[in-house]
Amino acid sequence: MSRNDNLVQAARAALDDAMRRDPAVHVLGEDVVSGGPFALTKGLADRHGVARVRNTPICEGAFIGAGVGLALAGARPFVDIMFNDFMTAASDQLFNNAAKLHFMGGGRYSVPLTVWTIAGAGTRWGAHHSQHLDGWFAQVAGLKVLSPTTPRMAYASVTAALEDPDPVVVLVDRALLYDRVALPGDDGDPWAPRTVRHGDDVTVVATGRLVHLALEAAEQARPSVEVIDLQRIAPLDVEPILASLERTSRLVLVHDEAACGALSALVESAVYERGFWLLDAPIRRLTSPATPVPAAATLEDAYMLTADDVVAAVEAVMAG
Amino acid sequence: MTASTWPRLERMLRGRRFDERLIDVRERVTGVFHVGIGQEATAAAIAAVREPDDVLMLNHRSHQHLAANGTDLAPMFAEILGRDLGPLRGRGGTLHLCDADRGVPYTSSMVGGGVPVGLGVALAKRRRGEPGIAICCFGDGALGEGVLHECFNIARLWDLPVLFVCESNSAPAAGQATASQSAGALTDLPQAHRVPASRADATDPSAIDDAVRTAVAAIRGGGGPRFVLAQTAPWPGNATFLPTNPLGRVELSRAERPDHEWDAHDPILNEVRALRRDGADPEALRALDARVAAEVEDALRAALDAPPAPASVAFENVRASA
Amino acid sequence: MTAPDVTTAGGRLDLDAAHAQMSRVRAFEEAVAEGHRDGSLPGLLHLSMGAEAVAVGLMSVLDLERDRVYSSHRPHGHFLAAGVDPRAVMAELAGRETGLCRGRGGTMHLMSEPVVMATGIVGGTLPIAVGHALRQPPGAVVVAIFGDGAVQTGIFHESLNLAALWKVPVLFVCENNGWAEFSSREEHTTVGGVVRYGDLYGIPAAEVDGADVAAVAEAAAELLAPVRDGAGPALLECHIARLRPHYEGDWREHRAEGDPLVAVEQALVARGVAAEALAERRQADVHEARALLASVLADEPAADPRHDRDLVFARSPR
Amino acid sequence: MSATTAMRYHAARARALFRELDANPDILLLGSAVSGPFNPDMGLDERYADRILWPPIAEFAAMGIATGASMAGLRTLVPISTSSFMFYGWPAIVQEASNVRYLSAGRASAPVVFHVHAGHRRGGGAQHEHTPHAMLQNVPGLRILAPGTPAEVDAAFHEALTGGDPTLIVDHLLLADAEGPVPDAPMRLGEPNVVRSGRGDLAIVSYSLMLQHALEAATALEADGVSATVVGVPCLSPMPVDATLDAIAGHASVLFVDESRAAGSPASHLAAGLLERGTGVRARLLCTADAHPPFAPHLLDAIVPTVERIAGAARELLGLASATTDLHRPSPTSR
Repeated sequence: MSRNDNLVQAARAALDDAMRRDPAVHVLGEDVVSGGPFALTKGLADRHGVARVRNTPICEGAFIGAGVGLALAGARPFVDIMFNDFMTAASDQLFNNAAKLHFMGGGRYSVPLTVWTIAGAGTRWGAHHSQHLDGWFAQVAGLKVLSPTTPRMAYASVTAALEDPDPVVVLVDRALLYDRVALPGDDGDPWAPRTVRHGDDVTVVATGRLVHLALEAAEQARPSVEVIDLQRIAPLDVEPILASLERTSRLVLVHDEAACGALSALVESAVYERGFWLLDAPIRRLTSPATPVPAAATLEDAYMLTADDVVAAVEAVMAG
Repeated sequence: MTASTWPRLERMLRGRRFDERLIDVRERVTGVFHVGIGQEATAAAIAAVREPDDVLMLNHRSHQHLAANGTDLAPMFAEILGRDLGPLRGRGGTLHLCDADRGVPYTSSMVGGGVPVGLGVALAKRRRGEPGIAICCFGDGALGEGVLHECFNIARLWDLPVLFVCESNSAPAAGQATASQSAGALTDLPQAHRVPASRADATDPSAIDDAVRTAVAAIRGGGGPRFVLAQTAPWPGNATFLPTNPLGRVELSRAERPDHEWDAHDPILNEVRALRRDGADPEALRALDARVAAEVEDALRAALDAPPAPASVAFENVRASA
Repeated sequence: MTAPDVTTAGGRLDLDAAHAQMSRVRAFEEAVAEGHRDGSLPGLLHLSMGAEAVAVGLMSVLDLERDRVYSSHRPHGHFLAAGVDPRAVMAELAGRETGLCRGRGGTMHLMSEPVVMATGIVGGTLPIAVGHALRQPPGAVVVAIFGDGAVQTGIFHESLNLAALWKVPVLFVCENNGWAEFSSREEHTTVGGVVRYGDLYGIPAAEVDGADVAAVAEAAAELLAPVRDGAGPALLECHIARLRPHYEGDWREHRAEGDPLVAVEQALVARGVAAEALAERRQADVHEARALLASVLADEPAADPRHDRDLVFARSPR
Repeated sequence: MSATTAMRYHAARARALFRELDANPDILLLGSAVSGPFNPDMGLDERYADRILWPPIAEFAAMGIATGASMAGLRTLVPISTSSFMFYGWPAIVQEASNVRYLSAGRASAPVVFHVHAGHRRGGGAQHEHTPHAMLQNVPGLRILAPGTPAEVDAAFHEALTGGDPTLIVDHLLLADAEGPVPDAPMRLGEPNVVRSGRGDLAIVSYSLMLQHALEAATALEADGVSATVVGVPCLSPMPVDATLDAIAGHASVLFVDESRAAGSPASHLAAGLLERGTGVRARLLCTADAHPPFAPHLLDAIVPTVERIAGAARELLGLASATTDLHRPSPTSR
């Protein structure tokens, strides 16, 4: 990847390098030969041949299933699901097969499948193209989920996913697709949560676009704010959060998903159970409202969390 | 829609002029949108046979259907522009346009997602002895989804009053129906489940009109489901991610003096040619076009002037009870 | 049954050896049914009695080193006919650590080579077989076995279309027993035959009496030749009888004719084999299968729950 | 309190379904596996054959059709014997049924009812013993009812078949023989249901089968001198978090028990609510371990909240027992 690649270009470079290194890497998806709607796979078919970069009809169940078969046959498939909303049509193959085969086979088989998808509101596309469903994937034992927030981490996440023996969903926030902003720890481990801003009063844990939003809020808020980029949605690792709470003892969780059944509820109950005595104030949780995503600009803007929301939460948690 | 000497042409022009003006203001559209340019004849054919008790399940390419059906154009523009005047007050946008008073309760933009729902409405009507059929519209891409086959099978098994309309703008490829469908022809798919299927050149308004009329008559006569393949030529403006209008506004004069190769496949120009052959006065045709264009202009003006809905609207209609 | 032996891709089918294999498969499932009734083999069990000729006939024409097979929720016959160790399969059904999948998978999730996996979801393995075939070395094929209930699912059509589009070496084999779970085929579709769907996608298809092991072997061999040469997928419909209810313990009584064991025994007797010898073999196999179950229950260690955690991922994240 | 009759769970379910079928001729069933494969047959097919259609195995189509029919005057009930079979029809329940009211500005609604048997039924294995309701709790517009007593299942069928929203009834095969009083007039499920009142030292909150396990554990805890309150939360969406927390206010310790995995489970949502109140109550979450349901029964017992494990967790919470090195105490991070 080159220094000023945006997130999609960096991910494409990682995929290209992996295909050059390992002939077992295959790409499947709708319109991947021409590059797809976000140009993620542009040029790969010309360089690596249409045998390894295959267009599919619109049948998500079938081509995620085909990815599982390729993985069982020793390939390393990279399947592009245009929007995580369309994962509903592939849920049987993803939840019932990809996630379970290692276990159901007594540990003797693995499914090195990578699924790339895009989540999140912000482009006025309405209820079927703007959801954030990472909370679902955290539900299913056997799935790993990475959510890179910078170009370099997108390169590292795609590379790590393609080398991993288990099914990995790389879920990228739509708002970051063409973003170039780097963050501290970009050369670190894509599997581990990272501290992107040190502070002493409040710990803010965020994912996706909200990491950048939290940093913006941290500049405006009076208290000294520490920001942690979760990076790995599943299986969840709360150790770094507990370590941070040793110092700040106040926690704000920021996540782009409806409140009930959300990933943030999991983080909160995990911290509560194992770090209750570290807390000086109740944890604050910022999530999207429990409604479908509206399309109109004014309504969608009201639906989405803003930096001001984070500032308000940080100052409220300081008040105890 | 006022009584018109040429209702079919007016239905098509409403859709065409709407989409052309929408592309003109494309930067004002706050999200993705699709247009139905080139597919207006199928919409007009369906609108002509639709009865008040029928349900119409559309998809993400719905403007030409709603316009042909007589839906008020101002709320349509407003919804696409995210304004309060829209049927969903901006919550749905172009992907979820609806008109409950004209048989479109809601619209799904999941490929094939609305088709089984249409079958369910048909099932309820038949069991409750109520009039009405379901008309399910989808693109040829949807035939890759297994749910379409599940629906062909069940519609035939339970003899449901359903018209499947496949609007295909794809060309056959390598001896297959399309690049992504290995069957010999798209009509083979419903026929494999014993659903009678016909194919019509939907660039010729009278051809697709006959095919739809024949199929709907058989369904209303209790003959069970039917499938009509409406084949059109791909319109160049859809090549880019958001539609543009590379061929410019279609003046009716291009019926005699085509500017582009695609003009031979334009259903509106073909209709004008047919009407001119039957002695239609060109002045009267221009007057009709001008009236429709004025209606579209007023509608666009009203939509652009409409305010965005208050944020509280985003929380309405989520549940029946709190 | 005229042709005593069948010249197949895998060489001449030895009818007597076929009977021996079919008898062992039937005996294994008789013992399993008894184990389920007396509570020693719990769980949701779907037996394949009535499909033995398809399993044995099919495996006799496959290259069990390079070809791969994907099974359904009636998997026992496929795994045993492919030579998977019966003790490991029985231990898996009994939830033992030495089971084929260490007690984690059970009857609906057996996994091995060459039969890669069974499934608990109707049609679940069809797209996986298509994907696997993309990576098969030249000349090797993947066989996807499914019941006629799967034919009405969307995933069946998505998979056939994909296989035909990509011209992958898959032989789709339908065990058509005329039932889907608890209702007959007519209640599920107006389309009786399955072969018709091969024509739909331009896939060569044939149907055969699934109770006749030689006919199954011959039909499979004929369809497999072009598949091995890269001509794309093929579809074989085997008409069979379902001799047991949908699952063991189902209260709906269920009887049907067309037992493949009876068919192959009649063919052998017609060629001079003593009927008593065949009956003795059947009896001996049932005895052996009961002994196998008893010894597994007595000697194999129960699966150890402590390993569950580290079986979720192949590489546990830090 | 209206007059009640003591009944078994499966009998209460049959009576409720037959009552609703008789009350409304427009109720149509797509399939008849309401009692599920292992439970005593309720005679549904014989009594109401003309009110049942049996679709082929095509869940996306069947669930979509039921959605459409419910928009046009029929009351459709789709019995799906095993909850994981819903994944094939996931778009129908998540993208279509739950969105119809919102995407029609209230002009249309789809009060379809999906009925599944979820949770650990033993011997089903990894693809037959799911708890998908935890995921669906995150779908706006969908009502989820998870009855745990005969009275609650009676009310669930009434509310689902007369309410205005698409509803998922999460049933459980192993609840069939649970006994309890069933009122003549169906109770309301939108509120927490206190099924046992204790002195105030411990409250156990749960739903579905785990509610029965909690009652058994409460009885066992009497021997330790503990008088536990047991509260059921039959409505998982919209979940009455505040009303439930009010119902257990004043209890020194609270144990939330849930058969789902902890990640995003109904129990973790309740625990989060309790935490946000910052009342300093000692609380604990007991969920199924972050692992697949193994086929072998004794393996399954190693990962699920059994009666013993619930009682053990309660003793631990009350300081009556040291923290057991119970390997399968679920923690959200798997090692």
